[in-house]
Amino acid sequence: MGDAIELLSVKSAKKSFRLGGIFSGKELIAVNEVSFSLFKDAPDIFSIIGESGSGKTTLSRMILRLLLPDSGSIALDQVDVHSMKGRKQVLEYMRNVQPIFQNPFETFNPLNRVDEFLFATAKNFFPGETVDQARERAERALNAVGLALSEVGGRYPHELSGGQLQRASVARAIIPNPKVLVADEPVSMVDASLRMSIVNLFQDLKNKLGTSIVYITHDLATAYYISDRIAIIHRGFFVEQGPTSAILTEPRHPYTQLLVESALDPRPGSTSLADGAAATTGDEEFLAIGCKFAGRCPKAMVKCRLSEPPEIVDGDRMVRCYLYGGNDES
Amino acid sequence: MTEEILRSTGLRASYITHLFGMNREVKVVDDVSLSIRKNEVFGIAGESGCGKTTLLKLIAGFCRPPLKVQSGSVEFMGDPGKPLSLLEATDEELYGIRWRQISYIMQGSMNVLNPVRRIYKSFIDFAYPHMGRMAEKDFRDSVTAHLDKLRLGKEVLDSYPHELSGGMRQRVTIGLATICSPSIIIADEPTTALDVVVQRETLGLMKRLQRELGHTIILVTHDLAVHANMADRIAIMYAGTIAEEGSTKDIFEAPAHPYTQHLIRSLPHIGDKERKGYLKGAPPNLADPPAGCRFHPRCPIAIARCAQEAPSLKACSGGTRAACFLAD
Amino acid sequence: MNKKLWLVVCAMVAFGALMAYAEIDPNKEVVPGVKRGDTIIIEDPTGALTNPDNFNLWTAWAGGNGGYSTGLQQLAMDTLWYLDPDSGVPRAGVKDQTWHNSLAAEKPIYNKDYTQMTAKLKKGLMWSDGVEFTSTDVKYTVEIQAQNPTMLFGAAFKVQVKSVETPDKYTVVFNLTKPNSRFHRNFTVRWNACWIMPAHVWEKAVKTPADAMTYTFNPPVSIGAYTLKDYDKHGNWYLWQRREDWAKTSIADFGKPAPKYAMYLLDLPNDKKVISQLNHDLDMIHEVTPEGMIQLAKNKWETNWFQGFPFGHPDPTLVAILPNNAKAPFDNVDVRWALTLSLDMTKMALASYKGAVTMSPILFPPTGTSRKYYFDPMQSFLKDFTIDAGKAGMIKPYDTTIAQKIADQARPSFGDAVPKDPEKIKSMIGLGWWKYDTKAAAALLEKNGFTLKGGKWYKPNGEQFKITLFNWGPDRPTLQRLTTMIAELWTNFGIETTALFAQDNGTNQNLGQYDVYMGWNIESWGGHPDMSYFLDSWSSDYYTPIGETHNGRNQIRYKSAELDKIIGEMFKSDFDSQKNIDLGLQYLKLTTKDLPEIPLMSYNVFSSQDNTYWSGYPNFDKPYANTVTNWSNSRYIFTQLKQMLPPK
Amino acid sequence: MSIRDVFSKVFLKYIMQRLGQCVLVIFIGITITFFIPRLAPTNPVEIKINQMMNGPAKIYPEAIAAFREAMNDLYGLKGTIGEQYLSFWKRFFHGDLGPSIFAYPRPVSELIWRSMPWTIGLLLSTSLISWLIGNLLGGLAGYHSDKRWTKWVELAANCVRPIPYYIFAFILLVVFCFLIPIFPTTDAYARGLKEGWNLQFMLSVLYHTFLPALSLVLTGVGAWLLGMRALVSNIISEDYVQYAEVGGVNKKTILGQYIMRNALLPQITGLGMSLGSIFSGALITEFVFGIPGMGTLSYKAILNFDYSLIMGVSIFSIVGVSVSVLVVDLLYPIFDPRVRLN
Amino acid sequence: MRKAFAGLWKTSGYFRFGIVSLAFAIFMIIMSFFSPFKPMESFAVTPDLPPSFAHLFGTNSRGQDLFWQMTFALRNSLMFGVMTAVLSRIIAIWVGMYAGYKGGLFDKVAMAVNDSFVIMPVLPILLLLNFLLRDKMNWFYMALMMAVLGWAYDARLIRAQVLSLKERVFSDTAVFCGMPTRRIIFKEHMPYVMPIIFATTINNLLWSIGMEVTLSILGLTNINKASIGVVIFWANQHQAMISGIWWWLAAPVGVTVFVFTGLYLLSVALNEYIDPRTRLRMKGGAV
Repeated sequence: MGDAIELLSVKSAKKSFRLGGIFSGKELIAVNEVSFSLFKDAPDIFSIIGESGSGKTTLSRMILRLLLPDSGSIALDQVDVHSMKGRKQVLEYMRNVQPIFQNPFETFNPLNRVDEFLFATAKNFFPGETVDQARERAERALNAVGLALSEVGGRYPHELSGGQLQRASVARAIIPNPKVLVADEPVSMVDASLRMSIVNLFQDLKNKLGTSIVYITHDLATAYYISDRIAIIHRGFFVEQGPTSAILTEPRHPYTQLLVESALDPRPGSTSLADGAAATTGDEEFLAIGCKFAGRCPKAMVKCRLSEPPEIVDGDRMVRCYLYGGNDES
Repeated sequence: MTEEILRSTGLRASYITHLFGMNREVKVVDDVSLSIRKNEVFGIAGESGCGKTTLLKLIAGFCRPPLKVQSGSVEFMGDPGKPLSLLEATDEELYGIRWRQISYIMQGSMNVLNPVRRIYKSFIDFAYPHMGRMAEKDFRDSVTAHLDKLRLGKEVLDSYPHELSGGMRQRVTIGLATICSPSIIIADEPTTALDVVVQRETLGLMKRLQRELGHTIILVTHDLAVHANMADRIAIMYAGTIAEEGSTKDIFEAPAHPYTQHLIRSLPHIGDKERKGYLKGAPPNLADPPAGCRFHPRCPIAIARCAQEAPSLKACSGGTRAACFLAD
Repeated sequence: MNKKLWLVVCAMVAFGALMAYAEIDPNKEVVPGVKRGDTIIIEDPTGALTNPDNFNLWTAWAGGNGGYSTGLQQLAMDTLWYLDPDSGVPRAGVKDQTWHNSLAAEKPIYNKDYTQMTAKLKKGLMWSDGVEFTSTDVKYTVEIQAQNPTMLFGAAFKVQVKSVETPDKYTVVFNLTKPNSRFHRNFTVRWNACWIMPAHVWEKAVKTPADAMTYTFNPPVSIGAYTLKDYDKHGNWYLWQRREDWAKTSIADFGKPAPKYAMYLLDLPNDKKVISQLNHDLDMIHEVTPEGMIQLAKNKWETNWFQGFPFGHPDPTLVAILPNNAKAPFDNVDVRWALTLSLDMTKMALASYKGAVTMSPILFPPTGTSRKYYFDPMQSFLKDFTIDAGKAGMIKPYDTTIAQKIADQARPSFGDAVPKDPEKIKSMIGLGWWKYDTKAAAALLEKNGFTLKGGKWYKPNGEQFKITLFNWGPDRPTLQRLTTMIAELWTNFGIETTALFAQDNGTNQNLGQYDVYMGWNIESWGGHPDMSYFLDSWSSDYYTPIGETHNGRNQIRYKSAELDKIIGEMFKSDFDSQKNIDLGLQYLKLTTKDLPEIPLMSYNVFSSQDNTYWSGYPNFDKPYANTVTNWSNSRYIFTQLKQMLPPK
Repeated sequence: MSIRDVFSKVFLKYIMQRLGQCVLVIFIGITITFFIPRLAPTNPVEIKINQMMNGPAKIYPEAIAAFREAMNDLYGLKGTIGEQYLSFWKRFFHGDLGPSIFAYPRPVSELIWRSMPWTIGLLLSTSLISWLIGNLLGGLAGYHSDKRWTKWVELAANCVRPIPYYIFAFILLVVFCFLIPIFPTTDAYARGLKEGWNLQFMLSVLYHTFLPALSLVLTGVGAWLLGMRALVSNIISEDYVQYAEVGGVNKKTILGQYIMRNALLPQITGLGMSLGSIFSGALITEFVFGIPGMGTLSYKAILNFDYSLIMGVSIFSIVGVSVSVLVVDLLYPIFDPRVRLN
Repeated sequence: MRKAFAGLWKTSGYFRFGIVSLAFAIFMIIMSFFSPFKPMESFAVTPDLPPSFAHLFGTNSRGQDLFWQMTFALRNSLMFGVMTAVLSRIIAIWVGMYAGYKGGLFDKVAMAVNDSFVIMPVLPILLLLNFLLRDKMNWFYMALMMAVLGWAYDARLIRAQVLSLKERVFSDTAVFCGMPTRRIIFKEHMPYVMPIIFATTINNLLWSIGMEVTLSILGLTNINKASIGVVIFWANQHQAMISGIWWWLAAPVGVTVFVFTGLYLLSVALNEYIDPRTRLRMKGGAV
């Protein structure tokens, strides 16, 4: 895989915010030296798993160029997003990278008809084309997600169900034939009965259209269900990364273990609700020195609290934990 | 069969709005009869907009325009032999049972606490009047002790809601709802906005408190995984009606209603990569629900009768009661 | 609403009602310790003062700020002579009642070539601090001002006076720089003059001449019959108290001033002064709108100058239209006449004063003694006066029927107050004015190459003839109405006229960059036919071309060799001589032909008096003084008043 | 919130930032008001000279040049406009606003200090009263929106809201000073009373300023009431209010602590703005009722084209608004605990 | 549109009142074109007549029929108000929306200028400008001046709204639709800003007419041109109040109050209607 050509590469991306406001302000690093790549001609569903406040949304916004990284780089086809200037280059980027947002009811302007967004996308990315051609593109995209223009056309967002909207949102995103879709919690606001239709759709897109998908979620079950590779993000760090099934069935990092343990199994009585480790208590963890998880980690050592553990790479898996190595002197 | 504590019979309610001469009626609860027993966790599952929250409010005796009850009743059997009809009770009667008998955990822990009021003040507002003639100092001590059970330090009392994390806030609202040891706690999506770790922790605390204090929990969530691990009995709601009802075990093992069947089958879990099917279509618009069985337009096994007649709950072989003509 | 709130509101209303109920009670206090029955309350139109603590009315800026007519110049200041604008207080053995030797013992004495003036002073007059008034005071007053040209009379004294000598305590000799038969004007009050300073007070405070500019003269040491008792820090009112030794002031010539206290109120908008007088809280109103006058005149206790229509006291001031004589086309006498003939006096009279006007066809105020000296003698000239109106032929523009027309039209508003006797109407409204003859006016314009297209006049050069008409601003409502009417009349005639109202359009006027403005620059002594009071300023010596700031004289930029000759002779003739009057008539004839300004009417002041607490005010039948309260001459009124309701 | 928190570096930085912004805005505002009158073709000395030539005291032509010179010198009108601007700031930093032109030689600051108490007294009290009444009524009306009386209150407020305040001033003046003359028409207090903090004087001021205050309160109440009502009707559907209602929390507590307390937050910012703007006075009310406040002063300043005084009045107004907005911003965290963190 | 009107008419008393007063205002404006008199022509009718059928609002002391004069006055004042409101809306919308959306340096500079305008003492500056420019002053300049002084606070409100809209997900969607900024601002965001624009327009209209009246009462406007303020000015000049000619003040005050209140209530009713939340609810978007 290492020889493959990188399509989208995130290299040591870092973004920090100022926490708090007037009276107490601390700098916190929302995304810290995160790296991963998607490759050309190897469509892939890459899951990023994290709880709220783990930095996953910041990361997705950086990939989408809605935020620029403080340091490190995000590059599409070797072109850094920082160097993109002007409408033309930005359009070119968006032609390749498109988003799916969390809440389908908020994805579309509630006051405008849903199909307007589809037509606008078709018109803006294929400027020379006629209105009929734009309609055709919209229709094709809708068909690809299992909808038809006759279902969606002329209707306002509230007239459609969450599942329909989320599929329309995917349809809009695939109109310019993007190589990468960035989906941030795409099913968390969708009803249970419709959730699987979206998840299945992603798989179909990967398989049929060859689109790579960055799937960001906190739901381990669906991540396991569809993704090929997975990264666990905790307080800005990728703490574990590798093939999905390996990582979720044999988690190495204590945090991943906690997550897997906490995920409720939908088979009656199969999850122990007995008190586990304490949940996080807000943003303090961000400010910890050393391993951010050390405060809650049942296996924490002294050095965990002193310095950040390094990335330990083992085959196709990476884990950021002293339990699996790391220089004792550092 | 354990003693019944709350019962709704044939409850029908709608939101009625008038806007610039246009009247709209949204039939959000349609003929719901439930019977809730002492000391159980009763789960109500359903998708967004299916009337769960409205049903809960009615059960709590909280009915405000534009919500209007058309028929049916809700009776609270707190005082044996003297059921109180919550929808007809006077303000004083309701005030008498609020928090002492029935408390409520609202959806969205982010916003249910007054942002400009310290946590302790909220305890004073909600619970202190129900504590008899307790001195305020003693009350504070008891709140501190209670919060300790929820693993919240006493500094929380002097904090403002926004200073707490989502999990802490949810635990505060749980503490608020349980401090008076009420007979019934109505919990509306108590863990929906929480992360997995916090969710499990919160549910664990609720379960433990319920065991210790012995109250009834009516738990509403769309997440069947939560029901699977929390509830003793479950009612599945679809578009304002109860589709199926039964013990958790029965529901998960032998769902009778096609909707329930679908829900259970489509649940993914770690270690399972089998491709799941999904239901076509979308839940109906309650302002204009389909005639007959409200599920029939999406039902894979619908027959002609489903479009004309609404089925009522009937006992099925799996041990559940389902509203389906074809269930056995 | 909350019961308590209601109670509070009711209590406040009741409290208010109690405090303000308008009742006649001589014992109520105007200010603590001063009873209403002892006090005369007078309006001063100055407006609230911004510098109420400054009593130095010799500095120029005191003119607008420190206040001068707050009672200060009326009751506390004095100078050598007074000349009443009306007929003066009757005194036994005095023939010329309008003239009063005030601080002086006799009239000014000039040497033969008018290069020296001697003033003899009265003996035994006292300043309010007990020091005697002497020639030193007069000498100091002249010399300190001559050293400060920006003091009010500084420049005048610097230019006109070579030296002042005081041969003895009661004689002052002024050596003049050049012959000047009117030097005494500086010390002769019409409405004010150079007030005499108490040298002993000033010398102490003023160390260098420049100190005189900033010295506030507070508290003012008085040479009049009253001293300052109290005043408002916001400059809204001043309270004066009669001196115990009032007999040692010049006013004693007329008797004892009746009011023990006099209060001047400075900041009364029109509505409020009427309401105040209706509530008997204001005895003398300086000036009110015609409408306010009508309201007040409905009450028996109220008096005014005419004791009825047309109410107002005609000031010796001529309201006129002042064209810019140096700017085309107003430099053309035919245009000025055309502008005159396109004015309808009836409408102007109704619009401005509801008909209560005293009009004048000639450039002199139709008031005081002027009818005798000038208006009657001019009648035959005016009736025969013709102008060459081109196509319309030779026309006689004088119209003697206008007064009757105005009276007829004023009757609906004033009812029977308007007299029916034609002679009386003429004496009130005026003998005549110029015809409303738009045909002749049009002919005059056409004669000069103007053309009428689509109802609008165009100048010979093809531009549209438009006029911007300035007025003196909103504090003189009648003038403002008049201006609006004139603009309307000219616009109807085809000359598009915009009336502009400004407190002051200083720069435009000063630089001569204006068309026409409404106001006055002709004021007479009123009680004396001498014209020097205004005429010297018309000398072409003061002519300034457009674009240069004029020097406060000859604002209309008029140049006439003939007039210069008249002015020159006037300053070489005696004040009281027949020759002076003849020169006046010559001036009137010249300016009728040349019409450098369009005369309109006297500035009528609707002053109104309440007879409840005091009575005996001057009026048309007893014209012993001007009723206008801010003139210094109004001090005479105090001696003629009768207390009606003495407090217990 | 401990003292250390208050003086944390971030807070100081925030204050500095906010102060800097405030100073910048004041600087721009003052600069604009400095240049507007000076770009005009008119100049106060000529107006003054003209006034005196037309006025009762005629000056002699010989004196005019000297006069002009002397006055230009006194009023600081010498030099180019740039030099004047620089010397303005120089004087400004010495706390000197220069002498007034029309009230020469009285300093501008003295004139302002004398007018200020009136304006502040009248407007501060009416602003606060109308804010209190308006918010109270608005809160009640929003909370009891189904009751009949709230509809009337709302209708009244809606009708009063667009009416300019001076219309009320006129109507009140006619009714209570002329038709039923129970209130005085002139002066801000009874003549002869000395200004001071004694009961008699205060009562007199209260009595004399009752009508103007009433006219201002009437219009003020309407605006606050409607604002508050709208805020309350939004807040009433907030989760925490609904939760308190479900929880059977005392109605008074809900109204006071849950609804009003939260709805008041934006109104506090509004109050800051309106308190700031009182420095420019209520011109027509002052004009109609004869109150010697800032409105009257600025009107006079303009009629007399008194550069220095115009500047003085404007500076007070500009600084007043900016500072009160700044103060409200800095105090806001006290009212809204959320701001302390975010 | 018609349905909306009927619905509003049926349910909203404010709307009915507003429409009635708007109709009245329009009637007056139309009547001004049929006036038998010039707006400020003096002594065209008998002075000082109380209201009657011949003279609906009576006649004043200057011999003008107040009804006909008010038709011109209302027309001029409203024209002026609309002109000011439109001009200041152009500035406010442009600055508010671009500053809010673009952010960055443009936002910083725009807001510094904006803050400066917010804190400027409007009345003194207006008085001053009127005083200075009086012979060059006309309605358009005056409207422009008021617009320049009256946009700032509204721009701030609009900016705040745009800032919150920018945070909404559909704005990001619009960006990824490849929409140009202009289209996002005017197509996607405008409907949400409309209620603010609408409410501030009416407020600005009322404010500017009120300012004109203030200036007129002080005699600082062109008092030869009929406007509401000028009618009041002349009534004061003639002491109508104490002369018992109450109708001279009652006409402008009554018309002002009626039309102002009507327009305001109309805006309240319409604003509720054009509020996106209402629109959504009417379409059945949310319960």
